[in-house]
Amino acid sequence: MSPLDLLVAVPLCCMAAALLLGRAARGLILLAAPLMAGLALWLALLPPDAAYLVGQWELPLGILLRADGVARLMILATALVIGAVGLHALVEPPEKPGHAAQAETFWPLVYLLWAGANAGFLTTDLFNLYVTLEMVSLAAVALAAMGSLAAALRYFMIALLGSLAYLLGVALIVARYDTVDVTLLAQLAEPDLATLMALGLMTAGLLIKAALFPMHGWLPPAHAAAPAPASALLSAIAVKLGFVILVRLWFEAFPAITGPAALQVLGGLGAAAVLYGSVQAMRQDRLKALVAYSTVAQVGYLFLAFPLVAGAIDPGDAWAGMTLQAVAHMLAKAAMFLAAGLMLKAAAGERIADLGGLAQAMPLTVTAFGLAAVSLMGLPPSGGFTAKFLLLTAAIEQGAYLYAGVLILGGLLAAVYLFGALAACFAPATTPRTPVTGGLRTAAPLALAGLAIVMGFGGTALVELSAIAAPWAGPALILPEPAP
Amino acid sequence: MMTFAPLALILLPLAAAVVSFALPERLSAWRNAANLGVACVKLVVVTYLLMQAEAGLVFEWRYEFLPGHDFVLRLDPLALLFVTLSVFLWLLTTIYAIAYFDRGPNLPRFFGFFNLCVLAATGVAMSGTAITFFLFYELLTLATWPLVAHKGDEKSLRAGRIYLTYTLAGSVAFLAGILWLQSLVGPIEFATPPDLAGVPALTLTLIFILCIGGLGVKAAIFPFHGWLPEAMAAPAPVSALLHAVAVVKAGAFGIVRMIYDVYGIGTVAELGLGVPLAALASVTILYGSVRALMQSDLKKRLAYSTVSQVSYIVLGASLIGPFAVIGGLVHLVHQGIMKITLFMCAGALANRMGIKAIADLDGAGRQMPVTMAAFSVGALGMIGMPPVAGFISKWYLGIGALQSDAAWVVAVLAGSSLLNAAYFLPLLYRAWLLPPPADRPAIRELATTRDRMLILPAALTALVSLGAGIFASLPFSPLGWATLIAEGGYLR
Amino acid sequence: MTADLTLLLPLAVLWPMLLAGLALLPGWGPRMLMLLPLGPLPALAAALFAPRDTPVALPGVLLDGGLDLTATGAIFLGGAAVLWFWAGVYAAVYLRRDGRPAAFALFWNLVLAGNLGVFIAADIVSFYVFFALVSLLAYPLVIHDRQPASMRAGTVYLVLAVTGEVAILVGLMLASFGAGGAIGIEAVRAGLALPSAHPAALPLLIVGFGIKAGLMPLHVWLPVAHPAAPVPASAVLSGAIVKAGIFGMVAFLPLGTPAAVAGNVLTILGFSGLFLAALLAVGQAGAKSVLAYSTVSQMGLVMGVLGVALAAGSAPATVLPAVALFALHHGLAKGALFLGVGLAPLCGRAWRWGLMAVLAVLGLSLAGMPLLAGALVKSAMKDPAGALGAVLIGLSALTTALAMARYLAVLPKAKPRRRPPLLMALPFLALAGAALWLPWLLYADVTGKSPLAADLASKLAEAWPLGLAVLLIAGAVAVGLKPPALPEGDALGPVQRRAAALTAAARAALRAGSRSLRRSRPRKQAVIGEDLDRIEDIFREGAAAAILLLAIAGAVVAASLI
Amino acid sequence: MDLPLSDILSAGHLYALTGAVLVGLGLYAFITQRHPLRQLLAVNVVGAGIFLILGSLGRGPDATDPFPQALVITGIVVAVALTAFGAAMIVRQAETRAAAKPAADDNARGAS
Repeated sequence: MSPLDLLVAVPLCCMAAALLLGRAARGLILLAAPLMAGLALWLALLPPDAAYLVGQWELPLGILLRADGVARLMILATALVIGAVGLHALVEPPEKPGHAAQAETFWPLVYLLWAGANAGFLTTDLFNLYVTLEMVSLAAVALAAMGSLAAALRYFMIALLGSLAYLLGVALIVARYDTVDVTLLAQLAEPDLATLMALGLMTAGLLIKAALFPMHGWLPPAHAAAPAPASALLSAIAVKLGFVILVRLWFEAFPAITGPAALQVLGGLGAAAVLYGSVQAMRQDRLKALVAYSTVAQVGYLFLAFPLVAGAIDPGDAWAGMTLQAVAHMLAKAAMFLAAGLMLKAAAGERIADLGGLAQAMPLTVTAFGLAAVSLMGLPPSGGFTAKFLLLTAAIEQGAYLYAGVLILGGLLAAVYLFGALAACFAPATTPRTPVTGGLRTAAPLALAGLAIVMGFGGTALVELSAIAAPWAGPALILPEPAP
Repeated sequence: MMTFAPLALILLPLAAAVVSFALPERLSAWRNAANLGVACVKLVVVTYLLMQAEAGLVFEWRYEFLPGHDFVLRLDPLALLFVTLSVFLWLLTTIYAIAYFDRGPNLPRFFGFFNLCVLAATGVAMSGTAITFFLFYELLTLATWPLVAHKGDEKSLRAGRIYLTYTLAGSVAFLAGILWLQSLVGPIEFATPPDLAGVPALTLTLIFILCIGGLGVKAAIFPFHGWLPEAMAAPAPVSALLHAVAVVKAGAFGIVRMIYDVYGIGTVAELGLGVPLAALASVTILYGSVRALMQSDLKKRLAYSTVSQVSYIVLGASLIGPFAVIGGLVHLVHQGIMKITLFMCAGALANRMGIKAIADLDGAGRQMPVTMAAFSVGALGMIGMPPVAGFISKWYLGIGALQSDAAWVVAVLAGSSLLNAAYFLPLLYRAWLLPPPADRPAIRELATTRDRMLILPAALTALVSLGAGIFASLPFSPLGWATLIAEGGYLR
Repeated sequence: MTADLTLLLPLAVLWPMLLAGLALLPGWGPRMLMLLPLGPLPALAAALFAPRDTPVALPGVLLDGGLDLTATGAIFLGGAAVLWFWAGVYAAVYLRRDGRPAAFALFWNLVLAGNLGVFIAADIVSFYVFFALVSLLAYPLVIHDRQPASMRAGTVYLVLAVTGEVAILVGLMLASFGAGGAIGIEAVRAGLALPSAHPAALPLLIVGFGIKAGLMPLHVWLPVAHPAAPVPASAVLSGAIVKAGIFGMVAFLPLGTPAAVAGNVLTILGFSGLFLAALLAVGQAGAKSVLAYSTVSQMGLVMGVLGVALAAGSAPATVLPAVALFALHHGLAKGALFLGVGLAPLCGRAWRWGLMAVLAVLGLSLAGMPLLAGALVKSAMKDPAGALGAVLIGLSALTTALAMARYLAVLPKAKPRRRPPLLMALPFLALAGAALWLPWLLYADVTGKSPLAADLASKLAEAWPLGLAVLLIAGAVAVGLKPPALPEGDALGPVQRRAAALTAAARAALRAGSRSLRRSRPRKQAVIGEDLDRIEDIFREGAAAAILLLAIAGAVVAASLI
Repeated sequence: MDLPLSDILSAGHLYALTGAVLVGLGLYAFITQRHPLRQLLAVNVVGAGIFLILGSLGRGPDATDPFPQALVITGIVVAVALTAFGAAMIVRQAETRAAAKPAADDNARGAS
């Protein structure tokens, strides 16, 4: 037994149990959340070279699970996010009025998402990654369908397209190298047309999953319409898997054949996403749509980091910045969606202008929203700041002033739209508000947002964690000493 | 234990903030007690530290928050100057705020953010590295925003928006500047200024412009001053705090750090950056005064006066001469004490008698003599009339300007004094010499405890600003301390 | 013993401040009004007994300030103390039914402290503090009765006082810097004499002190402000407070080193003030205005002499004693004359004649009637005034006499059967006596010459302008000639009107300018917004996703091939 | 590049080429068709093409490589599951539309 396989097995078991138990499955989260959090923590504290071979098959056929820094951080964050969201959903079931059955379908999907995400973070096998990608997509589409069927369907179609593009790429890789293991590919890869086409197809497909501009079209309707806990999971976790697989592809499998120009394509799209997402977010008058577009912008930072990581002499800082941006966004965005859900429940309507009086009626929830906003804007002290700080430092050191400018401008634009929403909470109420607060409801977003802030204080530890078994530090699985 | 002293100064207001947020409104007495208690404890700690610092001890606490980037809290004499000022004024503002709001809505929130502001201002003062400075500087922005928007009406929200727009833009410019510099010379510690020898002059100039531009937003340097008069929509204790201590001072303080502890006066002089900055500060001084003259709202007039006065600090710092830097530093304190007096008085007038416009001031002196007396002292100090403290600042700035071969600055000071007189003296004239309107009810100024809590802090700061002027050359006077700082660090 | 007596100096300024503080106590106003005469007593003691040229350091105060009593300063201090004392006695009676006793007592004592402090400050910062005190806080005294005319006068006073303050401040800064950062008055004055001194320092100081002392084109506030105040306040304003400006010049003009330009300008302005102001006095309708112009005239004389000495580089010792003596006489006499204005309505019948007689003697003394103290001090002034100056001083007897005659002519009419109260008459007589006696007493001490040195005949011969004046006055009375009616503050009215028009124009321009700036541009946001919506709709289509997918895959491949 | 057609076919390239054609056709249909059901079918055609390509890879000259085969089987399972899921959603959507005729939730901006 090892935490690596337990982290996948436990959620799968929970999913099965939830399917069987039906309505009674809600309580399961009380067990699963601490258990998974403990496992994730265990994983984080494992020695650097931890790996696990499922079913004792040798490498080309067996399933290797291994935990590098990125995986550890992402899994820990996933456990925290799903745990908190789950506890929140326990008292605030994600259902539309009159759709009581929805709450039943919610729980198995959560566990499916959890298992898929964890497996995806841990595995380095391109085909297994495809499977996990589909697990996550399936769960995500179903979660989105809890809000708007039409949006979910659109999401489904586009996501399916992405999956197939990825699969086609995998097929080409198999044809060319007869292996799908990332570590083996790193040694074999050659910059021929087949490999490049495979890389291009996989990248494009994954960008759909990661909702990078201009392939983000499915995200805002789906995320904005879903019930708050579902939105939180979608924005926090579902899009991150695509990102992590891209990291595996570009920095672990094919670092030798990805030229600077190709990296600039991703970086450029990332920069465009930051600006475009921010501008669109500024234009929204509904709170959840705003938060959803904020995700579009935040995803941009992740890809903006690609050329910075590749271009750095010592990529540790940029790498950590990229990873921490993903983690900080997970925590903050989940917190923000949960808080927004509570706020909209108390407000007169779903528009930002309807939020008046909430700062007075439910200060803690608004605080959670505000703290999450601080992290998303990249204001200190917060995980978002630490990440942006590292990226900005890298950008300036490399003379990448365009990216530096986008990083700065993106933060400002985020401030514009997020503070706009916050300010609306301070406006006087047009009608008396009945606050939706208390207990886990409010505690969950507050805890997540608090964690996003606390991340700002533990920068050194997080940077060291992110560097475990990082591809730039040496050959994979032959692991360096942790940084002093 | 003593290395934790700087940390304690950060944690104490944090504790007060948590208590303020957590306690419900019906326990407001406990909240008030906690706020006052923490403020008093801080005052004691700072007094103790002052005595230690006089003996030459420097306290430092550091923590590596990112690899290669230390979070450093360092209590050098310059930090102590600002810390002492903020701690002292905060105690008074807390008393004042408790009386001012009495039983208003949203007070847990107010006092919570209020304490976060203390935290941030103290942190700004104690920052030992550029990044630490930025952290607290940004925190200050965030913590003051809810205070500016506190009332929640359209005007306040607008003010909050404008405030954020300006200050966030400023802080990213500052961040870009310091990161750029760090990418060239490594982490910047104020205690050990970086070696800039290998950096091209043009780059240094650009970085300087970025940083000063960023800091200048908070210091309300023309043309970045637009947020400050708007922020007048905030309640009086906040205005007092924004204008006298926390925000504008943080900007000015940062500029002093930039010039003296990052670039060093040698480099600044070499690059020829001092004179343009001084010119900009001079423009601000005159522009702010002229605009103040055109205002008809009392707080707005005070706000433009702040725009003008804060630039004295920048002026002093940018002139790069022993007397000028003393003048700038001492004005940091003097302006704080005098301006907080003015704002607390303005708030008391509005609170007790509903006086907001200048035209309503008629006869206020007869009805609230103590308040108006304090106001008068503050106003005369702003004009630079001796023996109020403002005179000492102007004196040092003037001599400093002459030492730096910038006699034109003296003309600026003179013009500013005249303009100050032109916009303050009519206020005093109205308050003392014109009869109050017939329909204003008579009040007893110091009838209840609440009234006394509202008015006596201002009276005390007025006395302090008199004392700081009259006893300027005592060792622990602001001037004495500023001289100590200058001699210890900047006149080498 | 000496150590104790030096403490009289700080006491001289602290004591009135303490009294001022007591006036703030609720209900103590009338009481403190009664105690006004107590204020200057320590200063008087200091002037008499404190050791000369023994600085008292006040560590920690201001910029480590100090106090010092020079021989010249002692005369100024003593004269001011006497004047303030008797004016205080007078005020206690004159204002006993006043509505604002506390305010009067407060500012009276504060101005007193400032006025005395100016004479004993040892460093420029203390000096400036005291000067500002006396200068700015005299404003409440000017406007004490709150009449519209007083308020207008007060405004004019304040504007010029503040301007003067700023000029002095800048001048002192420049001077102190020129003296290597020294703040001692002696050192600063020495610094002003150096060739390296900033060229603007001396002119600024002259302008600043000149405003206070009524130097001719800057005198406009004086004839409006002095008459506006209550009688005792007018007396100290004209008698003592104006001397602060004179003392400023005494303290800071670098006598002993020729300064041609500044000296000549000061000479010209001073002497033209001497004559012009006296002639303007003749055209005044109010007794106090006449006296105020007379003050301008007399101070013009002092400044003219100082200017001559400055230009010539005369040693301070040859100039300052004479100036001090002149100031002493003028202060006391002018004080008595002002008090006389207040007494006049109260003196019926015989009292009237007595009053007129004393006033006439005082007037003649001011004009330089031989054997009177005024002639004595004028003769002392002729030495440093140079040849031309001496002639001008002699001629000034004519204009002064005319002004004094005018004063007597416009003195308020007495109400019948009124007797002046003792405590108002006594100060008047005491001041008159002191004015006529003290110069004689001090002449030898101060100038080192016997007051009776020159022979009587030559003095009488020099008095011909006075005789001419008498003839002119007699003639004018005989033919019923009336002087022209001139407004108080001569050039002030037109200047004020111009300034008001300019201000209004500037305001209008600014307002128009800001309005045009605020005019908003047409908003394009909505149009751009629609475009953004359309773009977003495209991205949401599956078809677009497919095409973009191919495009991005192609882009990655292409970019990798580069 | 003058490979005779037989060579291409014998090397198993026929399957791969057919797969490629299928992928192209599917993509074309996906882009041109708007109805979700048709899009779902189009995606399935693409999927079939990819599986054909993958399957053809296992065909060696003498032995069959099990690895691509394993991938194809897994892939087909996943594809079937997803297709079923998609079809279920389309049906559900049609039902909802039928139930609430005028409430067309598809044309609303943003979320629905």
